[in-house]
Parts: sequence; C-alpha cells; structure tokens
Amino acid sequence: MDIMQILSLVIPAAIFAAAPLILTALGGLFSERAGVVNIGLEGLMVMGAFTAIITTLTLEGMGMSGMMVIILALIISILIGSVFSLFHAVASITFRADQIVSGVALNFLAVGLTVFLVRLLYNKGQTDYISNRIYRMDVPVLSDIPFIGPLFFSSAYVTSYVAILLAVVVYFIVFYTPFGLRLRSVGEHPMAADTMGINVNRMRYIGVMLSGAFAGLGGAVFALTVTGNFSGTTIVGQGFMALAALIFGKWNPLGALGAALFFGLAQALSITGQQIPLLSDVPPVFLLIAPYVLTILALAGFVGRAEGPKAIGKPYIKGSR
Amino acid sequence: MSYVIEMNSIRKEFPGIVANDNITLQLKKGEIHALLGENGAGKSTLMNVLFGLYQPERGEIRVRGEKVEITDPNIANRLGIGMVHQHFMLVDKFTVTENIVMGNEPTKFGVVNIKKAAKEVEAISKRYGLSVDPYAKIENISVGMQQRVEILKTLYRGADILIFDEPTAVLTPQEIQELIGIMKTLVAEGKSIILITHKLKEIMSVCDRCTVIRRGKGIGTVDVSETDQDKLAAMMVGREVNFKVEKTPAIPKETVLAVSDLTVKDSRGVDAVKALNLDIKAGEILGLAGVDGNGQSEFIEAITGLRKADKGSIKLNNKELVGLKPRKVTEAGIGHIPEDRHKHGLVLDFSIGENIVLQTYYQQPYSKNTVLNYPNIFKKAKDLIEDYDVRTPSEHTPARALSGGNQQKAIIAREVDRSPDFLIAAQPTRGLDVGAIESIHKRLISERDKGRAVLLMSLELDEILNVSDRIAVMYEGQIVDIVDADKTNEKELGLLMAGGKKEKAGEAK
Amino acid sequence: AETPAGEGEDAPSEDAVEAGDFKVAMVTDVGGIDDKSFNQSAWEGLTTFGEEAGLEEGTGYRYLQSATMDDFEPNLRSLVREDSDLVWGIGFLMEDAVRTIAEQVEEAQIAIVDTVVLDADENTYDNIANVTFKEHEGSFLVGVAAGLHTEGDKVGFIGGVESGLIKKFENGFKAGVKAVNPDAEILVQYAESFNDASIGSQIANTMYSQGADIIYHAAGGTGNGLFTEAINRARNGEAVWAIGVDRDQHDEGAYGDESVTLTSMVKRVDTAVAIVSEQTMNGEFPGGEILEYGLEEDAVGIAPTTDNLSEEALSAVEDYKAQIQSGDISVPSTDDEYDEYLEGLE
Amino acid sequence: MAKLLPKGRLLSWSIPLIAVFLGIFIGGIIMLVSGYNPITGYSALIRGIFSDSYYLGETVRMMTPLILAGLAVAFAFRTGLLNIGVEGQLIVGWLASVYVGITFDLPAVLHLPMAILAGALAGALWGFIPGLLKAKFQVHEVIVTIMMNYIALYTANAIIRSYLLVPGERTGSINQSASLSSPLLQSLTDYSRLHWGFVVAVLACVIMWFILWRTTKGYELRAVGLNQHASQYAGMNVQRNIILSMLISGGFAGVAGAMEGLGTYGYMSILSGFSGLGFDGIAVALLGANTAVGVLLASFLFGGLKIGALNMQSQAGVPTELVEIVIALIIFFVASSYIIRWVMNRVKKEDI
Ligand SMILES: Nc1ncnc2c1ncn2[C@@H]1O[C@H](COP(=O)(O)OP(=O)(O)OP(=O)(O)O)[C@@H](O)[C@H]1O
Ligand SMILES: Nc1ncnc2c1ncn2[C@@H]1O[C@H](COP(=O)(O)OP(=O)(O)OP(=O)(O)O)[C@@H](O)[C@H]1O
Ligand SMILES: [Mg+2]
Ligand SMILES: [Mg+2]
Repeated sequence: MDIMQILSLVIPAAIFAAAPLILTALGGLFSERAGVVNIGLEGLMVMGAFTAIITTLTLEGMGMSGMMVIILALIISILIGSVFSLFHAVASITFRADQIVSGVALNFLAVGLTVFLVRLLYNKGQTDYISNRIYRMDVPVLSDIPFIGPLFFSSAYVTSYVAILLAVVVYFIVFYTPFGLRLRSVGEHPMAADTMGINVNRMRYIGVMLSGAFAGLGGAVFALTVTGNFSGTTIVGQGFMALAALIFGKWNPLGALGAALFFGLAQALSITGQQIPLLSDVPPVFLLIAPYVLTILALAGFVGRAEGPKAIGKPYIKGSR
Repeated sequence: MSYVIEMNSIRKEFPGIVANDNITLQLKKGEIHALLGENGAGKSTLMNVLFGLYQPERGEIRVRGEKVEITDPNIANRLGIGMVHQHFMLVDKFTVTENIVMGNEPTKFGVVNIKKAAKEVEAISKRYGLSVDPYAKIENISVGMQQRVEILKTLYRGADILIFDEPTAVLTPQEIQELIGIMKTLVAEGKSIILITHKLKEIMSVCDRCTVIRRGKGIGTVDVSETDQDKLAAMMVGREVNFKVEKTPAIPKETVLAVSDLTVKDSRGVDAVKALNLDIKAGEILGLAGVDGNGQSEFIEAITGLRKADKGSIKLNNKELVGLKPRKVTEAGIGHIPEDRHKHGLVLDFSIGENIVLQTYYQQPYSKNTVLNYPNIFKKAKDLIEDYDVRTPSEHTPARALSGGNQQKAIIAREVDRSPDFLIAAQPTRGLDVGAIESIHKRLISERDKGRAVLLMSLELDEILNVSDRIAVMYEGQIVDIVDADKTNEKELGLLMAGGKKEKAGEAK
Repeated sequence: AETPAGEGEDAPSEDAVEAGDFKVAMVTDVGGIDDKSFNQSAWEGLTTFGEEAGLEEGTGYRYLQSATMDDFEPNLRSLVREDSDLVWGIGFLMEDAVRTIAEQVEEAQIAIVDTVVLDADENTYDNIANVTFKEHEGSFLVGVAAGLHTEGDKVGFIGGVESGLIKKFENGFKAGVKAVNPDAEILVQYAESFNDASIGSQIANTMYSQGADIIYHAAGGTGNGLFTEAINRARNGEAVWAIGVDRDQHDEGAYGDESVTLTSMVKRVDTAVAIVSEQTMNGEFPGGEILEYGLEEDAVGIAPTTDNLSEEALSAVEDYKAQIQSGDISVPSTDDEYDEYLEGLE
Repeated sequence: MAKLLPKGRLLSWSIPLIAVFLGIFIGGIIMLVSGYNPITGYSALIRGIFSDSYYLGETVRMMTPLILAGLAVAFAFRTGLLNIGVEGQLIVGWLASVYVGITFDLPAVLHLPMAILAGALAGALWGFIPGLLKAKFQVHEVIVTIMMNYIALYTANAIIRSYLLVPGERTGSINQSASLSSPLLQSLTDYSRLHWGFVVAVLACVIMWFILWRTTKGYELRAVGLNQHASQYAGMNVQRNIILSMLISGGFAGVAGAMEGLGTYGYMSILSGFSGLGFDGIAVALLGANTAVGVLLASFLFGGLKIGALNMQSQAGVPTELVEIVIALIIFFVASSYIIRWVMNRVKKEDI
C-alpha cells in the first residue's frame, strides 16, 4: 500500500470512529464544566443508542423511511438522553450524592433498563436490524479537491462533520457566550457565581442535561452508523473513552475533538495497521492500548498538565465554604 | 431620615449559637461606617444578612427608608448593595473583565461583548482610581489588584452602598493606603460604605462613625471624631466578667526555644514571617498577640514542621528543628495544641481513645510490632479523661460527638501528657465557654510551673494578658515588641497589635 | 399430557420417552436466541422439533440464555437438574461446563454443538453427543462462487477470533476460490472479536480499498460491520459483495430492493439439533459419538437465496458439491491440509 | 449526649436497609408495570437462592469474588480513594494466578499459596500506578484506574493469545496442585462450583479488618482517609499511605481474580469484555458501608440476587436484567443518603 492509500484508509476511519466520542465528550464537557463529574456518559450513550434504534424500528414499522426517520430518531435520542440524565442530576445536585457513585449507578441502570425493555418490547435480547441508516456519501465539490478530497471528503459520514462542527460550536458557546461564562464560573467557583446572581444549581442541571443530550446523540450516531441494531453489547466502553478524551483534551471542546480524533486514529491504525508494512510488525495490542496509556501520561503531566474545573465533584451547599 | 440602610433588631441563629442578637446598624448616606468586634462577634454574619446570603430570624431591614426582604444576593444587587467579601469571590481562571461582568454580561448577537465590557470596566476604574488591567487573569495579579476587582464588581452593578469585610487583612501597607484613598473617592462620589476591620488606626483615619458588637450583641455606635483608639479598644474587648487567672510570678530558667532570623512564606508564596527572632524560656508562658493574619499561624506551622521555613533557624534545646519532619519535631519534645482543632487537632470520626494516641500510636505500650494494643490505648484514654475532666460518655465515643470545649480538653490532654519541653497552645480557648476556658488556663499555668516553656498564641487580649508572663506582639510577620504582662494593658497591646507603636518598638530593640 | 395424533407415534423403542413427557432444552451463548447466528438457528431447530413432537414451549422445549460466561454452568445444570431428557449446550465455549456436568451427573444426556468434548485420556463421554459440522465443505462452495464472481481476482476473508473452528471456514473458502480461480489473491484478517461491528467495518473497508471485491466473513456480530461497509460502497455504485455465514444473510445486505449479499454459507444447526433431539426422544441418544454433519446431510451448503449468483457460478457450485460428496475432492480444514491441497492443484 | 451514639449507629444501619428496600420495591413496581407478577418473580428469585444446597453453593461461589472486589473498593475508600480499577486489577490477578497455576508443578501447600500470592501481587502492581500518580502528581485516581482497566483487558488477552492459548479461546487448565476447587464442597452442594476460595474471601475480610483496625498502619490509613491535615499534623506520611492503600486494594482485587482463575474456572479465557465485578465491587462496598462485615453481607445480597435472577428467568420468565436495575437503584439510594437522612429527620421532628 502506498502512503496515500494508507492515509485515505486511516483518516476517514479515524474521523468516523471519533464522531460518537466527540459528541459524547462534548456532553461530558457541559456537565464537568458546570462542576458535575459525569462517569455516567457510558450509560447515557447506551440510552441514546437504544432510543435511536427503537425509534427507527418503530417508525419503520409504521411504514416510514428515509431521512425523516433518521432525523426523528436522532432528535428523540437527544431528548431521552437529557431526560435520563436527570437521574444523575437529581442525585448529585439535589440529593448531594457522590457524583462518581451516582454516575456508576446510572451506568448500571442504563444497561439493565434498556436490555430489560428490549426483552419486553421484542421478546428477545437484541433488536432487529434497522434498514434506514446513516450512510456515507461524497461531499459534492470538496471531494474532487486533489489530496484533501479523498482524505477528508469522499465517502464520509455526514455525522462526522456534524460532530466536528458541533465541537467548534460548543467551543464558541462555552468561551464566548454569557451562558458559557456562567457555566464555567459555576464549575470553578460556585460561591462567586452565586454572589453574582447566577443560579448555581440551575446551571448545573442544565450542564448535566446537555451532557445527556450530547451523549444520547453520540450513542445514537454510533448505533445508526456502526451497529444498526441494539443489544447489551452495543456500547461497551465508548462512554469511558469519551470521558478520557474530555480529560485528555483538558476540558476544552477543541481539545476533546483532537483527543477523540487521536483515539480514532489509534483505533484505525490498530486495524488497518496490520496491512501497513511498518506497523504490521508492531503487535496490535500496543496500538490497542496506546490511547489509554497516552491518557495516563497526559494526566501525569508529561504532555502538559490537565487541570479540571476547580469545584468539580463537590455539591454546592449555600453558605458553606 | 437620611439613613440609606437601617438594620433594626436583627437576630440570626446558627445551630447552637446566636451569631446576631438584636443588633441595630444605621448607615448614613455618604459616610464610611466601621463595624468593629472581636473574632466571631457576628460582623460577617450581619453583613451576609444584609447581602442576602443569610435570612435573619428576626428584625427588619430598610433600604433608603423602605422596608425590604433581601432573600438573595440578586435582590441586594438590585437595591444597590454590593459586598467585597473577606475571602475573595473570584474565578482564578477568568480575566478581570469576565469576573466583573459575569452574570450581567453585555452581549452582541448573543456573544459576550468583552470589548464593550472591558471599556466599561476601564471607565469605572478610571473614575474611582482603581487601575486594573481588564484583560489580565485573576491568577496572575496581586491580592491588592484582586481586591480592586472585587470593588469594581460592585460598582459595575451600580452599587452605591458598599460593604467591605476585613478588606485590609490581606493587604500590604501600601495597598492599604491605596484602598483608603479609593474609599475616600467612593464616598466623595456619593457612595456609602460599611467597613469591617480590626485595625483601629484605619477606623480613626477613614471612618465617620463606628458600630461595635460583641458576642453577637450590639454595644453601641459612636462618632469617630468623638472617640479615640483607646476608647474603641475598650468597647471592643470589654467584658462584663473579667476572670483574673490566679498564678504566681514566673521563674524563667534556661532558653528552650530559640528562633533566629526566621522567614516563612504563606500559601500564596508571600513572606508571612519576616526574619523573626524570639527566645522562650523554661518556666514561662510567652503570649503571642496580634491581629489575625499577621503571620502567627505560619510561624507556628514552621516550628512544628508543617510548613517549610525559608530562612533562619529554630532550635529546641539547641537541637535544630528546621528541616525536620513533623514527627521528628514532635519527638524532639514539642507539644502542639493546634489553632484549628477540627482541621489539625482531631480525626473527628475516630474515638476519643484513638485521638488520644494520635501522636504516639506507633510507640509502646499502645502498639507492639505494629499491632495496636487497644486495651492499653483505652486505658490511657480513660485515665486522661479523668485527669483532664473531659466530659464524654466513654473513651469509645467519636470525637465528633463531643462539645468543642471537651474536644479541646482531649487535645490538651494528649499534648500535655507527653510532657513536652515546649508546648504550643494556639488559640486554645477559641469558641469555648467560660468554664472550659478557665480549666485550660489553669492547665497551661501548671505546665509552666512544672518548668516547661509555653507559647500561647491568641487573638483574645484578656487571655493573653491573664495567662502570659511575657507578651510578644506580632505585626506583619515580625515581633514588634515584647512586654511584661503585668506592666502592660489592653490599650497598649491593642495599639501595638494595630502597628500603632511600631516605630517605638523598633527603637526599643 | 395430550399427544397430538400423528406425531410421536411411530414405533418408539423400549426406552423411548413418550412424546408428551419428553423434555428438551438448550442453553444459549451470550448471544441469545436472536443472534441471527447459531443460537438462533439452534432454537429454530428445537422449535421445529418441539412443534412436530407436540411439545409445549416452556415446558417441553425451552431455552435459557446466559448473560455471561459465568452462567453457562448454572444454566446447564439447572436444566439437567430439572430432569430434562436432553440438554443442549450451544457453542464451543460451553465445552468446559458441559464436561464438568457430564462428569458429575452420569445419567445426564447432553449434546454440544461445534466441538468435541474429550476427557483426560482423549476419549469421548458416553453422556455427551458431540455435534460438529464440516464448515469447510460449505465454505468451499461459497469460495467457488467468490472465485468465479471476483473481477479483480482479489477476495477477502474476515475471521472473528482465530481458532481451529474458524480456520475451517477460512481454509475451505480459500480452497474453493483457488479451485476455480488459481490466480486469485485472498486477503485474510481476524478481528479478534465476535461482537465488534466497528472493527468489522474497518477491516472490510481496508480490504475493499485494496481491491478485494468479495469478502466472506465468519465473525458473528463483527461481520455486521462487513455488511455496513459493503452497503455503503454499493450505494455509491461500487461493485462489491459480501458473503454471509451460518444463515442466509441476504437481508443483512439489503439496501433498497437489492442486497450486497452474494450468497451465504449456511450451517444447519437447526437440522442437526432437530435430528439429534428426535433420535434422543426415540431412545437413541448418540452419546459418546462424534457427529459430523456436512454436505452429505445437507447440514452445510449455500443459502437458498441465489438472486445474485450467476448461472455459471450456480452450476459450478452444484458440480463441486457433487465432487465433494463423491469424495473426489477432499476439502482442507487446517492450514496444513490447505497447503497440501494447494500442492495438489498444481 | 449519651443518646447520640446509638442513634448514629441506627442511622448508619438503617440507610442501607432503606436503600435495599426501596430498590427492591421499585424493582417490583417495574415488574408490575411490565406485566410480570412481582410476587411470583421475587419468590422465584428467593427460591433460586435458598431452595436447595446447589443454589446456596452457587450463591456463595458468586459471593467470593464480590467480597474481594468489595473489600478492594472499601479499603481504598477508607483512605479517601475511589478505586474504579478493581476490574483491571482483577484481570491481571486472574492471569498471574493462572500463569503460576499452569507453569509450576509443586506440592499443593506451596503451589496454591504461591498462585494466590501471584494474583495479589499483580493486582497490587496494577493498583500501585494510580496510587503513585495520585500521591505524587495529584492525578485523579478515577480516570487513571479506568484507563488501567482497558490496558489490563487488552494486555491480558494479548498475553493469553500469544503465549498461553489452547483450543477454546483460553489458557490451559491449571495444575491440580494450584486448584481451589473441591469435590467435597461440590458434592455437599449438589455439584455447584463452590470452591475453597470462599474461605480465602472470608479470610480476606478478617485480614482487612485486622489491618485496618488492629495495626498501626491501618490506624494511619484510616486517619489519612478521614483527615489528611490531622494525619500530617500527627507526623504521618500522607503520600505513602495513599500509595499503600492502593497497593493493598489492588491486592484484594488481584485475589478476586485468582479466585476466578484457581476456583471457579481453573483457567482464564480470552475476555470479550469486562466481568463487571469491579463495578459490582463499588456497589458492594457502598452498601456495606466500607466495613468487612458490611461487605460480606452486601456480597450475599448481590451474589444472591445474581444467582437468584437465573431462577427468576427460568421459572417466572422475568429477565435477569431486572436484578441489574434493582442493584442500580440500591446504589442510587445509598448514594443519595442525604435525602433519606433528611426525610428521616423530618419524620423524627414531626414525632417530637
Ligand atoms: N454558617 C454558619 N454556621 C454556623 N455558625 C456560624 C456560621 N457562620 C458563622 N457562624 C458562627 O457565628 C458566629 C459569628 O460569626 P461571624 O462570622 O459573624 O463573626 P465575625 O465577627 O465575622 O468574626 P471574624 O472577626 O472572625 O470575621 C461565630 O461563632 C461563628 O462560629
Ligand atoms: N457552616 C459553618 N459551620 C460552622 N462554623 C462555621 C461555618 N461557616 C463558618 N464558620 C465558622 O465561623 C467563623 C467565622 O465565619 P465566617 O465565614 O464569618 O468567617 P470570616 O469572617 O469570613 O473569616 P475568618 O474566619 O477568616 O475571619 C469561622 O471560624 C468559621 O470556621
Ligand atoms: Mg474574620
Ligand atoms: Mg468575619
């Protein structure tokens, strides 16, 4: 394989694999920037994947097909994701539960509940395959650009671009809008925010619900592009990877984007690499564990220290300090 | 009536304590009004009530004559009340402008219009002489600068009634001068200010009137022009009951602790103790007086090895302590009753017995070959509980369940029982009732009589006066003067603590 | 229990159980009875058998699903303990669990699919029926189809996890391709997972990009990624095909009115399950035997949907099928056999 | 003041109980809404735990790794650390113990302890890394332990595949001399997979209790967990205690893996994903209030639920996932104890 061929294999694959991670990491960003740790991203993705598949199957059962089905499925996944995230929000914000434990409970609940519902609805452990999926396509015009075109714009998933675009949008929202400023202030110094008339718990609820919305979307995109059906093993660990991307990306949307792309690249390389002359000598396991090892190194400060929002993990209790 | 603020008969309770009991405070338009009181008197609480952070149990608040309910800082903001908190409410990672406008941002097409905001900030800062860099990050600017940001926050929201809670406690002398200038500008612009401070000199130099509270109760309001520092000090520290602790004159012997040229940085990296020299002798109690935040805590932490000394030496019986780990310092013969008993003194969820051996658990007879000997531990605890009159259901009770005074007695029992050559008692009676205070004072004196050297750090003047033999006054990281306890009085000490006689002290040395 | 007329009546041997009292059950792998693969196929076989024998679902014939590997043994055992006359363990992963129970409960009658359970001395157990398939034979036939259909003389094979069983698929397939198209190149990659569709699609992507136009998978859920990738390409007008495994996977490859599934190698676990269950009911439990179902028994072969196969390919498949059945061709199942086979071709 | 203590005790016992009750109660509602009969469901579940010696044997076998995983989480928790890495520590412990079990041929008195120890050491090593990073660089242990889980999973699989693979996607079986399985226990429990590992787990409870409550180290670890400032004041080395705690915690998790490798299975399979035991361990520790006895009891509850769920599936047709939902709800309610306390205080006040 020549280098161009390798790149044209690896880069689209990396972007493709990164999309659900990017979306979910962006979700995590809203929650953690508001000061609420979200280990429950995994469970929220499960919820999103489940909802997307169930919705699509139901609509297909009603005889619908085409773009409309997919758009509806995505929207409903976003909604269900944010509603389900209330579980975490209520526990960790209102009930002052340990945010990590509450996230763990959410993960348990998501897997249990969705598989339980699948059994209830379909009387079996996994759903049928959907026929309306998100497919790849060439981006008109752009895909004809030499070099860049084949790498980035031919036969790509539209969701990948949506994810990248959203990362930029979220960056803009978080760093340039009043909402973003308030969100960050709540995660950094809730007491200060409170004295400035910002409703701390409300901001935190919004942050967690946005994380549910984005993670729901991430899970839905994963299900609609990759698996095409839902079972208990549809989402296995992607949520944790998204969390890692968030931290690796230093709680910055563009950082998370870069980290997710990096993880995607590592994954793509670990698969395609077996066909690439140089990399085929590297045992695949090294490529497999690379994202995790690098994240740890990044955290240990070798790649620049990752410092989270200051008030993260602590419930805000008015008047205490 | 020309009062902009009237707080009438305010009562605020916390579980187990009445922080404000029927306090009245009236602020005239255009004045700087001092709020004076000892630590824990209830000043911050009163101001937090005014700012809407706490709801009073009783009393009414009138702003510009109208009765209001301030249930939220937002309402306070709307009423034109702004507060500069003692502990800054700033987001370190934000810029000055972001901190100022947050929650109230000017926008353009939905985006924070930072340029416009920064311009406004600059305009206000010019007008009141509060020069700041609107684009600087908080974590990169000095404390004085941060305080200006706090002030700007209130001004940006159009506050014309400003509350300053101990604004000078964290500032350098130059910064204090600047702040005083700023406050004068502010009142000249028609603002009204409530200033909380422990420093009488500041009150004398900028304030128009002063309200004094003591132990949650209002003592009275005086015109500053009709009073002086002595009178204010008397109002502040005066007590209905004045316990004179019985003790014989000290018989000081050899020097136990010799501190020379000690310099220590605080957590922010600023010198908190500056080239300090001090000797403490066996058989004496040396009182360390000073207003909170003048380096006393850092000084003690340096002695005990909890904080790194930057320069200088600390010798205990001629053994160098600088550089030793806390355990080695303890083993060298230091007992330490820490300032914050909940943070340092006790593991609250441990039983009294376990807390009693916090310094000695690894030694015989409390453990052998790393296995704890609980019978011995609890027997010891039982004995000490008896000896030191710690009121507890049993030695197995968690420390958390004890009242503050009894917690403190347990700590003292632990520290004194080890018979250290040198005993540090930092604010040993803070928050305690009269009975407990008395027993602790007696204990300190009896230790002295056994020939130990005792360092008593306290913010309470009569404690210092009653218990100490000599009194070292600390101001801005240095000992400004050492006086004999029986040859001084509250007034003199109050002046020394406020830096009042720094020059004279310097000559005396 | 009532016995529907016409069924279960024909000459039961002495120790045959009366049809209505016969109890048969299976334990699924973690995939469950709807895994579109061998668990599902096995359940279909059991259902067919049960219905024909007039058994009631849930009591006469039933299944238990395993949530994790940890559940194999308790599930098998609880069926044995409930006095099921025949208990099926579906999949070679259950080998150890089946062995353990067979050793402990002598009177149990257990059948296992896809593997042979041996004791320490390499002997079979009398109370275990070992049901295996000649997957290489079926794979050979789809290999023939692939060899004839490929336009770039390049095809691919995606394996789930490398093992002796999946090697049978690989070698049979390669042999079939080579039989009709000696110049063809065959790319082979193992995903090291049976349930990671995203890895499956990336491997397929790589293979297609390298010019392979037909890919056969023996990778369970991972294989779903192959279909995703093939559909994606086919929709963009590329002429690529996928070959399904275990069942007719025509529907998995469907897009619009077409399907990217060229054909599938079906493995009639259902047939085998039904046959052995029937035998057991008739008192002829094939304990201790190693049953190998192949083309002979119609237990492997190409899928009934042949829409996408050319006439030429279909007739070649029939031709080779006959040759294999007659023993003229011996299909290789291991790497060594394959190498020998290649030498034989030259 | 004398009355304060028993009241506190009562509260600390009643919150897990209330949480369990609420979890089971809501689980019942879910069954009802889904068209199952909760009474039938739960009674099938209970029968699936108690109705005969086989089920009891399986429950106890299930408890074994749960106890050890729970101890691992609880031990770290006592030092103020959340060890989400039990899963990975368990995997490396499993692999190490199986490796020793396969490779060596020694008398059982040597071989078995050696294999268990190997598991403990491997787990401890896996815990050491996050501990070190936490102590030296203040890196949050949660994220590091999550990453370590994946590294363990992939590395263990790669090692098995490259060096230890036999047909059946697994390592060879361990030598009998390293095995915990017991024909006696099996025959007593009608051939459940009960093995001597249970004794190891109970022993581990005792060890955890002993270390924490009877040794000077345990005293330090607890002190550091409750109040780092006071510990520092008392001359303890906070950093070293954090590392030590993760080492010991990882060791327990490693032994949990050894129990699977030397007891339940006798080999290690290539794992297609996590066992879930690590997360179960969090639930167990949380419900058991991080005490040895509590962990034992909570393991019994969760182990019983998991084993009973199989019977609930086969006899009442209720999907086993219901049990997962119930467990999630129990964790939720334990974590939200603030609200339970609040409600209880409310109720109490009204009583007065
Ligand atoms: N949130 C609270 N909960 C319980 N008690 C409190 C709370 N805030 C203050 N207190 C108590 O109320 C009393 C008054 O405290 P306050 O902070 O008003 O004192 P202060 O005059 O500001 O003291 P300082 O000079 O130290 O600032 C103190 O005894 C304090 O312990
Ligand atoms: N929620 C609380 N519960 C108990 N004590 C409290 C609480 N909040 C504050 N305190 C105690 O009340 C005292 C004064 O509290 P406050 O918040 O007014 O302090 P401050 O005046 O702002 O600062 P400082 O204590 O440094 O003078 C402190 O000793 C503090 O520890
Ligand atoms: Mg103060
Ligand atoms: Mg105050």
